[in-house]
Amino acid sequence: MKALETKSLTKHFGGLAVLQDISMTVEVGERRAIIGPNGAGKTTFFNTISGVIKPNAGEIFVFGDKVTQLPPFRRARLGLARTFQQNNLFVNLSLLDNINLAMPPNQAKMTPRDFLDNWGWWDKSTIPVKEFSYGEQRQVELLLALAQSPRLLLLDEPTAGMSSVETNKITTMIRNLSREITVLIIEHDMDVVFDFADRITVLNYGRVLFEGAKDEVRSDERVKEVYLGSVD
Amino acid sequence: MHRMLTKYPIWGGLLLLALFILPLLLSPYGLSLLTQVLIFGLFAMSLDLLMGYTGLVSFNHATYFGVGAYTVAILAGLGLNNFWLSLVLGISIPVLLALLLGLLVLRSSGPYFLMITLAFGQMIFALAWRWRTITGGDDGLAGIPRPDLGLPMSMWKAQNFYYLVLVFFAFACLILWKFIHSRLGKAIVGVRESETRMQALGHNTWGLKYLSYIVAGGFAGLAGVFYVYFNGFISPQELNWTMSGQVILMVIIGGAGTLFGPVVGAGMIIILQNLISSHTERWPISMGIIFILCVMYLRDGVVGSALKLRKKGRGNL
Amino acid sequence: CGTQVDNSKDPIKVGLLVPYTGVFTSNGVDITRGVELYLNEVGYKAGGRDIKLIKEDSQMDGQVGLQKTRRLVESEKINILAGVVSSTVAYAIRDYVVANKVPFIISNAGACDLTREKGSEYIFRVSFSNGQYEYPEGNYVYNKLNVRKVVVMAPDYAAGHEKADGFMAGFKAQGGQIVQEIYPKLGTTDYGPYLTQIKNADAVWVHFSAADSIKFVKQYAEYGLKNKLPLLSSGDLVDESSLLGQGDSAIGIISALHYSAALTNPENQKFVKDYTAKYGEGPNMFAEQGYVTAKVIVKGIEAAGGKVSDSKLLLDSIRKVQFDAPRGPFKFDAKTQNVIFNTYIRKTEKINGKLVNTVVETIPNTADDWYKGK
Amino acid sequence: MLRLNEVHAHYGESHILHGVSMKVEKGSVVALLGRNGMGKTTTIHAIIGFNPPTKGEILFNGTNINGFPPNKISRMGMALVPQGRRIFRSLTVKENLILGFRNNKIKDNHNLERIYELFPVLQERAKQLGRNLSGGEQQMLAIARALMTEPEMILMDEPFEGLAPTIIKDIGLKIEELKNSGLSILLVEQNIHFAAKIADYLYIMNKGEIVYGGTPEQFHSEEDQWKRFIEI
Amino acid sequence: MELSEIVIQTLNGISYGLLLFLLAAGLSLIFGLMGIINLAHGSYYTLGAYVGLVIIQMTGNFFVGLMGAAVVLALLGIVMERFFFRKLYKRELDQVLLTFGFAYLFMDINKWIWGGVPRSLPKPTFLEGSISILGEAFPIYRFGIIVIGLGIAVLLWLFLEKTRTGVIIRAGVDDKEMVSGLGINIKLYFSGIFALGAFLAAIGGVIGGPIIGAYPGLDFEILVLALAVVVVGGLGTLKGAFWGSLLIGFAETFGKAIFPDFAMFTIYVTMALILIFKPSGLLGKEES
Ligand SMILES: Nc1ncnc2c1ncn2[C@@H]1O[C@H](COP(=O)(O)OP(=O)(O)OP(=O)(O)O)[C@@H](O)[C@H]1O
Ligand SMILES: Nc1ncnc2c1ncn2[C@@H]1O[C@H](COP(=O)(O)OP(=O)(O)OP(=O)(O)O)[C@@H](O)[C@H]1O
Ligand SMILES: [Mg+2]
Ligand SMILES: [Mg+2]
Repeated sequence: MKALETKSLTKHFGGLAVLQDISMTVEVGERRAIIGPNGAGKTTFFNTISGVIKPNAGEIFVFGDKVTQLPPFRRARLGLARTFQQNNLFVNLSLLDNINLAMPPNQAKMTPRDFLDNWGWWDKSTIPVKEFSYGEQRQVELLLALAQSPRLLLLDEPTAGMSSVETNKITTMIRNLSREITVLIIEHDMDVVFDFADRITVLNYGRVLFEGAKDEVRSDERVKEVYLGSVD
Repeated sequence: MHRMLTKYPIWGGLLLLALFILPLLLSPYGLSLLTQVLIFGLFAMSLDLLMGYTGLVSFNHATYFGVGAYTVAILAGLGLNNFWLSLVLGISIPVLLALLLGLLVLRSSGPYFLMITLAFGQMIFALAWRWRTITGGDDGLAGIPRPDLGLPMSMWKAQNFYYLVLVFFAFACLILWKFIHSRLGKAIVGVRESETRMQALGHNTWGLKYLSYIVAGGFAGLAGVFYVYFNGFISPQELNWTMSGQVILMVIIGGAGTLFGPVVGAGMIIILQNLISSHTERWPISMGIIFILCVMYLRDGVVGSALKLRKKGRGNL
Repeated sequence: CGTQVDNSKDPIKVGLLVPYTGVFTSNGVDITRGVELYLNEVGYKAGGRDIKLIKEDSQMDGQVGLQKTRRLVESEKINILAGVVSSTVAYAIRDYVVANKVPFIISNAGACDLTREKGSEYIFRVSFSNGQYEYPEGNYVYNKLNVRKVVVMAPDYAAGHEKADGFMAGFKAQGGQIVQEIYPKLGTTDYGPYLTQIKNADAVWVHFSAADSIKFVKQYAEYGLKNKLPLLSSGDLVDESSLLGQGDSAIGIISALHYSAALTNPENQKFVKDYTAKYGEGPNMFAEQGYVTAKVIVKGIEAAGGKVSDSKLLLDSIRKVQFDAPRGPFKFDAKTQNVIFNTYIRKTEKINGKLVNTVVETIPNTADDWYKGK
Repeated sequence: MLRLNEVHAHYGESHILHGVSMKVEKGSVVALLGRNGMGKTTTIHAIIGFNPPTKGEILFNGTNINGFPPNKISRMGMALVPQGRRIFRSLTVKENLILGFRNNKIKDNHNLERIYELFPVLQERAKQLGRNLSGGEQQMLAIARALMTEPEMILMDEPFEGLAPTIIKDIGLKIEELKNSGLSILLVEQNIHFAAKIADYLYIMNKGEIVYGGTPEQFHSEEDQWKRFIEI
Repeated sequence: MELSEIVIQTLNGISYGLLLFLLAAGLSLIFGLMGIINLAHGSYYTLGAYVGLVIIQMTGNFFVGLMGAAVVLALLGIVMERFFFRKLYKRELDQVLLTFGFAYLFMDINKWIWGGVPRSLPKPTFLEGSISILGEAFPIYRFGIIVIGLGIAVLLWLFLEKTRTGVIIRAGVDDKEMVSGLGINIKLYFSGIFALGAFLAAIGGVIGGPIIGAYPGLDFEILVLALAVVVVGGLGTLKGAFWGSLLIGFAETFGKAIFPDFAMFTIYVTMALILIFKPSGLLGKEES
């Protein structure tokens, strides 16, 4: 089955075409990276999938269900979780309360405490999130999505702002997530991308410039030109 | 919301006990003030659910209070004095109204929400003012008898009525407390903090706001029921924005988002205003200065600040 | 309260409930001044006992008024309650006052029912019942001013409607015709859109008071109606305190009231002189009503020999009070306990650079009975 | 140019910086490294005056600026690229830029032109609201806004977060160019290798203290000394 | 309606709308632009009217009174910003309580000094009387209001759009600290705009004085009107306040003319309709 499928997804902001006719399929269990220059439409793509914005045209399927017209919370209930590129946390609440809000009431596989313990955050669980440093907040951003026990996870630059230790830790943990979970990741850190992804989609000016396995991407001239720069 | 509030019920219990004993010590006038404090405390608590927890400052909360009161008054005018009937209708008609208005006002937020609720509140105020045959117009409706519960004690006796109010007050406190600490209540706080994130986490945020709006309306209606029984009288003034403004002040002074804080706020405003205005014609100056001092020295309202102090005193986070 | 033992050394407590905040602040202040002026005259004594006046701000709000009344009755243990400007407040406290058997002297609130269906032996009114002086005015303008068609305007609240009803009843009873009734909301800032509509009438009759009266009279002149259609009104429109703000726009207005500061009877001359000496400005109807309120209370207590705890005696004594007031002869209608007064038709004129309401006609012995003919 | 002597800083009651001393020479790039939550941003905020030190000296061109309001410090020639971008969300791109411009006339486009040359996308988006920019575009705007003030020194708190590799390369070149024209830079960066490449001197911070300082050469040879603070 | 009446009612609508703009312009700066909920705005207006009246009575000159009142209120605005509001940015509930406290305070002070009797301000003599349009009278002073209202709208617009000030203030509302990090003394700007808001409130009070007057309770009446105009127009845009004023002015005027029985409802029905269909006001930007 396909975890995610989009058909001719199109989005304009005024005169600006941000997504143009994007058709993409992601298999269950796949690790997919989406890269592309700044302003290529990556975040917008996530926003349309998660329902934050409505596309002008095209269709979206999550695990076979058509979700194009569903409000965001319904999509979340289908198992879709996402992080935001700009932290979107309950900053006045404690870390534990943040996690409580993210864990689905009954189907949660573990308690919030176990979850935080697991990720090494239990000792900070009572501190209001606004008192965390920026990088720490970025990590909470990710924790929230993970706490949802998702089946389809959309990560928008999860390692941005994290120190190299945390970056390594995070990539390892995401890589080790059960293969039942499908992960889409937007990243500008090529080490992370090549370390983690099975397949890579490159967006440019709202279009799919390239899609393929990671080695093919590295050698693609167009991708080098618009995004990677000459490799040195 | 914070862990430190878990000790809160103990304090709440002590307070209730004090409220139970107080009437035995108070003068009749003192008792009537205390009865009012309970009624307005309930009213303010219901608003705190919206203001403090949901993050919606509503400028027509008096609508639900007043509609609850008018319901009882109109029933009494029709000769229907059954307490339970009045109680049920006095709560459910405000709830129905909130169901309807909620659909219209919850599209806005922040100051826009403030103003659209003001607009609807004033329309209903105007309606009560103009619809003389039903509402008595600006003269209001008078002569509403105290409820008859079929008990051997008369509610005309101030103490008995006080205890009746106290029972419902305590009951409402309990329900609101439970509600706020339920999953739903916590989710409502989440909506206040970040609506988009809550949606991404699978919560129906509109539904949560709607629910909160309706529950708040229902409890305001309950307060209105006792208000009209207490005063025996209701006029459109109680639907006016000035009334909504008053409860907003009660909530802020007591501390928004502390649930019982607004009761303290209600107590402060009612008692101070009565004390001061009996001693000087210049009571607005005194009240004004008290408000200003509160803002400058009590950041989080009376109760909010007290909780902060306690937290500081214990020296942990 | 009636059960108290009369200790004649204790002062008699009189509660005065009037607004000291809000739009009708000045009415509250004027009534208080009138009350205090008279109490000063008698040295705060009546029937051999001291009188203590306890003032409370009703804030023009029924709920607040009721709360204050509770305090006065339960905490201060007053013997007599006086004041109340707004009918809403009067209605709000009416049941409580009657249930607690407190004699209540209304100094202004005009709602008709207070001395009709909702009347009580505890309730007296020294001011007026809405329509009481407007009804004879209706007769007058038809018969003496030959007005046949009138546009009626009054603020959209109970008193506005009752007063307009009084006038219209009096006017129509003589054969007059009402071409249009307009009820703007209380506290309207802009009357322009209404004034632009007024047509096909011989005159305009209005009731507006306080700030509204100034706004209305000035705008009436601005829109060029002052020289086209005579303006008739209930006396509140050209209250002495409003005239200053209205300026020359008020000249020529015909109004009806139970009082005018320009009355020339000796009681009024003394009243105006004393009042002006004490407060630095002349009195108006509210000041006079306050003065009369105090005088009724003092005379009543005296007639009861200071025994205020004997409520039957006190009520009887008050009911029978009669004297010459600044407004002319004062007495209660024994049945309703509402006042009977002379209605004065006045015309606003500028005399020696000062605007006054000159009395042009006196209609004696007006009781609140016009509605019975309906 | 800039020297910190025994700087202590607090957030409310919590003591964050414990006597930080460091210096930045004129025309040099100094990198500040450290794991998340170690006090890098707090140091930056102490310097610019957002969170004035409770103790210690900050000498900027010889003046102790501890306690000066931020606007005064900025006028002395200091600019900030804050962590998390902090662009003005309800202002257009152009309005964001002209805020940094010192000469109060809007008409003078001289600086704007130079900025647009460096970041052409900002010119394309000139009329767009800040809140609608993509993450990378916001980051470019934050850098551009700081440059608009024509500073002598820039504090950059993770300025490359969310930028595509090509852009990072371009900005790296620009930094080199600015440095050569006499600009001094204090750079907070997570990517150690990248930092070592462009910096003249590196500091490592741990729990509110500077635990290591050295030139890139020393840095490479003394890995055993600092590694545990960054990579455990 | 006859043509002449339509013309006059239109003029009524425009003049009333611009009167509303005058009394809301200050609030559109303090609340709309700076985001401070100032419930004492009506008090500034009323105080302005009283101070203006005193100065006019002393000097006999309307315009001296106008400027005098405006300057006095601007000073008051500076003091209030400096000692109170500066600590309360972004703390909306505290602002509500504080400004409500001040509204009470000013209400009582006004009563103390000027008593409870309604006052009226004189007009400048050259604006007295009325002129005839298609046989109907229309007050000259209302033309004056139209001219002054438009004048102030244009001046404010130029000030906010053609100088950096508007941009700085909006940026300051987004992130005050960051603005100061760009070398701008944002405190000074905020004080300045606050003072200008109070200044404009006083202008409104004096210009509106000959029509509305000054009396106890006016403060809250004006407050509600001004809030309505500013919010319905859309926060943060002067244009919004301008069109909001005109729209409400027209709705009120034609409401009175066509449905005189529903005068109590018109303004609120208008507000509700606008906010139902445009939840962020006429020209307000929707938060994404
Ligand atoms: N609401 C909006 N109105 C107008 N333009 C918008 C809006 N939202 C996004 N854009 C524009 O659409 C383009 C795509 O934005 P998007 O955030 O999807 O980029 P991205 O690929 O995530 O970039 P980055 O890597 O920088 O985060 C950008 O150029 C942005 O300026
Ligand atoms: N507003 C605040 N209130 C209280 N504590 C804070 C606050 N901001 C930061 N802290 C604490 O101060 C410490 C240092 O934070 P700082 O932001 O300086 O870290 P940093 O080194 O910049 O980290 P990062 O790499 O995550 O940006 C952290 O432990 C953090 O929890
Ligand atoms: Mg993005
Ligand atoms: Mg940092």
